[in-house]
Amino acid sequence: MNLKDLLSPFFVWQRAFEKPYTSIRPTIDRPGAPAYRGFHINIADTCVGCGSCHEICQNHAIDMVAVEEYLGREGDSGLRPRFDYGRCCWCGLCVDICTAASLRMSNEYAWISEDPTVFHFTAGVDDKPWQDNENGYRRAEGYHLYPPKRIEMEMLPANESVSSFEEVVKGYSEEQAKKEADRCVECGICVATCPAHMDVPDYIHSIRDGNYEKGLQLMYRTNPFPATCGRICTRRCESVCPVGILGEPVAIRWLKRLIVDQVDASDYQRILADTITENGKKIAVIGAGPGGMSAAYYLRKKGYAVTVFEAQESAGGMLRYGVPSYRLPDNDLDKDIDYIVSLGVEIKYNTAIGKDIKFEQLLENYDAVFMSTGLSVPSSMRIHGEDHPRVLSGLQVLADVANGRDPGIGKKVAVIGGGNVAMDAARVSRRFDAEVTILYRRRISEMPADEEEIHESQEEGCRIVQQAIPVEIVSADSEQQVAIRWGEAEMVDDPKGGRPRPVLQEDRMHTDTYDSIISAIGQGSNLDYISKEMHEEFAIEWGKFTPGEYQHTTLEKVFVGGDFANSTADAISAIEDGHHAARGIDRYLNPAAYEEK
Amino acid sequence: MNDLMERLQRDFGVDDITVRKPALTTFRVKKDSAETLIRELRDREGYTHLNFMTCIDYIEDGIFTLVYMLHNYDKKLSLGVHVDISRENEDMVSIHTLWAQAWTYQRELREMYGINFPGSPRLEEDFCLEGWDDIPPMRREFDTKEFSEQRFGHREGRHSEEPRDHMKVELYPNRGGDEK
Amino acid sequence: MKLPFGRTTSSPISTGHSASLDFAQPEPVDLASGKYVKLWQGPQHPGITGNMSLELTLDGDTIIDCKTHVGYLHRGFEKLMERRSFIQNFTVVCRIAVPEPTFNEYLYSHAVEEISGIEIPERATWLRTMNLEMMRLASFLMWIGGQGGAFGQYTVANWTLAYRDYVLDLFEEMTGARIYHMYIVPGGVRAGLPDGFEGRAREIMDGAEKLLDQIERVMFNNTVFKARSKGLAIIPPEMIDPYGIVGPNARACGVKRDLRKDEPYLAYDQLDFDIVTGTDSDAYERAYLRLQETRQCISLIRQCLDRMPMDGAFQADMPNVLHWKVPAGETYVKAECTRGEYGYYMVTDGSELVRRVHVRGPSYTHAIAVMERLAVGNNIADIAGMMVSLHTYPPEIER
Amino acid sequence: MNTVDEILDYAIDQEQQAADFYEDVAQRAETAGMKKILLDFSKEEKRHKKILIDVKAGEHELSPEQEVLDLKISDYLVEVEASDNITYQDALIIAMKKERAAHKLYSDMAAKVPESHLKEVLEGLAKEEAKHKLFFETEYDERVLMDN
Repeated sequence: MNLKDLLSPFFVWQRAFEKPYTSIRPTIDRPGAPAYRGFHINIADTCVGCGSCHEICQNHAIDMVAVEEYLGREGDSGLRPRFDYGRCCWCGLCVDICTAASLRMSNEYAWISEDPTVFHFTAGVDDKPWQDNENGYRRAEGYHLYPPKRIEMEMLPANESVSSFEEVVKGYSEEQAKKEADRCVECGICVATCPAHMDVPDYIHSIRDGNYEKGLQLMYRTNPFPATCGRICTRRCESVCPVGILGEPVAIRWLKRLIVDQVDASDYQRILADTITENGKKIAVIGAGPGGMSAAYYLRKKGYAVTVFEAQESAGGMLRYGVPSYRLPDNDLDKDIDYIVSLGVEIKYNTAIGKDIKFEQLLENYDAVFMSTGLSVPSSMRIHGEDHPRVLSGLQVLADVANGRDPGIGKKVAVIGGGNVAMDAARVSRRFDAEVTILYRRRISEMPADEEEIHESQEEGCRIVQQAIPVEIVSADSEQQVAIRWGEAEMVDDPKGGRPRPVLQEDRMHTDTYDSIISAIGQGSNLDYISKEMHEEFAIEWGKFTPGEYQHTTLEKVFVGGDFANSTADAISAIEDGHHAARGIDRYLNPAAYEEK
Repeated sequence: MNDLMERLQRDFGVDDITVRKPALTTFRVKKDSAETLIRELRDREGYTHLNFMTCIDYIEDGIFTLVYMLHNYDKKLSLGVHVDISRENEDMVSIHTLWAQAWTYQRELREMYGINFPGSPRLEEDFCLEGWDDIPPMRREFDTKEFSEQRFGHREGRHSEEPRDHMKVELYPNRGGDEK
Repeated sequence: MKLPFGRTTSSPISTGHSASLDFAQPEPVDLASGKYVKLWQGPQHPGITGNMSLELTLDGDTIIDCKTHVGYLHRGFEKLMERRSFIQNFTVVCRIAVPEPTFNEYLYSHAVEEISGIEIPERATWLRTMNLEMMRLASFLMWIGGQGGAFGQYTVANWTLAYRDYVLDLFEEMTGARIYHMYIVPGGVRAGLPDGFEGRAREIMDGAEKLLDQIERVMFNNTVFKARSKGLAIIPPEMIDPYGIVGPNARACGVKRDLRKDEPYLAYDQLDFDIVTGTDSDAYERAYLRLQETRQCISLIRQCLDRMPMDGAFQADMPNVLHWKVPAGETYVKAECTRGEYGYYMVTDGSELVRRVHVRGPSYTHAIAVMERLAVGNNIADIAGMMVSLHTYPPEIER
Repeated sequence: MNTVDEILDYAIDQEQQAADFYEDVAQRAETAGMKKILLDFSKEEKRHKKILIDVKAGEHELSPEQEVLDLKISDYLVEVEASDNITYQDALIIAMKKERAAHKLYSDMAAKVPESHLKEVLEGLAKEEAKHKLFFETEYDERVLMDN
């Protein structure tokens, strides 16, 4: 024992004069650190109810519960997370995975109650004192639990694509597709938005598993045009994909395409194994577009003898005559159509109803009729000089090209319009080596055309003049040319809502000369094949049908679908219309089977 | 390392030699040579440290793979010795004479997997599970979720919807893929 | 009756396996003879962080038999991990060693990363390193308090436990939580440093340094402490490998092993420090060595603050964790925790779930085989101090 | 037409004539859908008429100051005939043109009279017609110029 060791401990007294560690205030007043993982906050308006928080919670502390006010919002499941604080461990994985960044935590950590059942609440919906707390844990910038960026798609370079009709989008490799498929959070919100309600998360899952046969089966449950839709679908699904809220949406369309590309057409029969038991009933389908063929497929599967009447010499409708082959090659469209035909669907080509066969005859000879003749009549601009021979319609140009005819557009072309037909007409014109100017009344951001199409048309050298209103077509010096007088527009907000309206500025007018002007401002339906008397029977408004449940018209035997019977006017909606009409026709002709349901 | 592995292959018939990383090689040895091999590694090859001893249940193959992790402090190398035994009541040779902590591992493995190590001290004593009357819980067939659901009640008022199913029921009940 | 190790100084240092050691269990005594008393120490007592019992048999005041009983904290983590996804598990593992959750987070993440071939960014390695050293500091502070308390020096216990809370404040700021930080995640870490963190961390390091000086004067230069700890529960070098003794318990008898130096991980090869060793691994030597290592922590944290990049990615590119399949593989990863080699053995089978995780904690042997052996021959009054001097955490035994 | 009442009577009559016109075309229209649209137009005109009757009775005030957006869509379109197989597009063009003409008529008249209540009424009527024109132009913008 030495003296130092005896005395040294008395040093402890020095501490008596130091500031104590403890704080006087009740500890409950001590706020958590700014990034503390305290009680949950959900911005319920931002949340889309994807349920990823529920999925990742290892404690099963989160339920997804219905909150009425959010049901029916586009891209929103109408569910919101409800937290059971009897199970939560405040790990914050729910915050990390939140696709909408709506979920975070406050730095509050004291919630006192004598009743142990109260610690259960729907964040952002039930009123809690910490809902407006600005502090607390949130996912750090640059920290991700799934890849926010999509796998880039390889495209034909613009300088190559512009000189051929080769498909521009090259498609994913299997490896790329697996990586892209990995990004899906499997919430299934896209399923509700997809007009056909395709089993998107399931077929994406099949890609991760490398099981393309399963994927093909899943797709045919709701869509007999997967090769087509895998290329040109308007992909509403991607616009609601929660992964796209903070990053880029999963490339659902390209993944769909991969599945089809991986399966050989000769294997379809074996994989899909559609067995048909004839039921002896006959259905007429008018129009072999996506709507008609979809109805034919699902009707055939139910055992109906289906005859499709098509005015053109090939099936596909707008998919064949309106979509250029660099977006949808013929053999891919044929892959879809051939399979439907292989099931015994009969197509009568070059047979126009109203001309070759009367509509009434169909009503007499068939048990039900499905009409899907779309919008085939180009809208006229109704401006002076429009009947000039150098003014062409976009649809006609596309049909000419599809039929292998020279559209005769010349070398300097103006395209009027901002829809997909306009973009296609423009890009086709580029492939005929024309210099292309697109005149559009509104801004590029308001173009109804697919964003990628707009981008690619620009890549390929089409010049877009936005806010340009055509007012008159005038003759040019040469008969081979035509001039257009157009004025600049200012965008004015519509006080009643709706998209901003362009207003002509008469002091800023221009006149340009072109070899041809391609008008592509919209399409209308052609219902001439329906007799005037029959018109009375249908509720047709603005040239469109408003079908009832199961696509039924006011006429007993008649069902409709496709562009002239819906507001979306795209292939996938037509496909769903056809599918739904098939259900409706089966219910109509075979009601006994549905009685118990 | 290669020399050693060649020798072990020759003398003990080890197989499935896998270099997991520069500092870790694993291999498989027959049960009967395991104790001798491990002793030799300890006494002759400098693998004096038993990092741990554990078991992997390959229920699909009907085997338990026992893993002895040995370390050589001088060479900074580890060896994972795998020994497969049958899941059904097969005994394993005890190594309690090689390391002081080995009997504890063996006692735990008996409790958690039901593996018997004849001769290992205090093998029958409970380790973690006093009064356990179910099957050894680390076996794959023991379902912890089922167990806890039987023992513990559920909170009232818990119910969760799947976004996709909920939307179908609420928004498009008659559409989508038909039931298979 | 054989008393294996008495209060003697140890023989010259030699590592490697000694065949001369006898692992035989003590013979049972005849309790009915009335000569002996059976006494339960624990499961609640100051010697241990967590719950554990020693079943002691006494002959007078002298312990003649000791059996360790664990299981009070068994929650079956290894089993639970087999039914949780790779991301979910990282929130579970921290609970395996309450005072040092971070080592579990790091090793679990590292094992997953190693099998998946994920390389974490440099900034994440530094943030992890600092996090681990902060953890070591907090854990040692708690331990010092325990060691003081076990010998009646509750003043020191109060100082260190309170000061530990300042370190926990830093954790709270950096990670969002005080104890279960869940900061080190497969792929990196969850965030960079918050604004102003560096300044506050340095302040707390300065205070800790001062505190350790005070503790040295009050606790270590203390007749009572010395009298009770010197010569207590000596671990001779020949016991090291046969008993699997690691960390400060081994270093205190001159075994120069420290994974941070021997098999450097994270940023340790870029940090300046030396392995601290002692000569006689008795309770005092071990305690003093830990005090030195606590000081070393402060230096390492400062070095991390000096050298770590303050910008850049702190997470590797990750797959979607909701359906993350880790390729089939097997690995054993380890790190030097306050108590020595802490390890995660992981086997994966290519599915979305881990096939097997075995957590190797140093307490597994320190608290059972070593404890049972060293306790024998000691006075009942010293058992708490002896337990603390081995620095064991029961939950890592039971997992 | 020199007094306010005379002007209003004239305007009311004009609205009635427009309503009659649409009804007449509707009778002749070949398709049921077209009939319905034209009858809707007719109803719209009758609504306009009702507003003017209310103005005359002092129950409603015209507001000559209000700003009405002029989309100028109808200004550059060709004149179309109200034939039996009239299309939706053409029906809208006729409607827009009619409202445009009315607007022009009242504006011109207002320009010719000095500051007075009468002038205010004429200006108010012009604004009212501009609103009607906007209604049809907006319809045209939405339904016909979908892709443009």
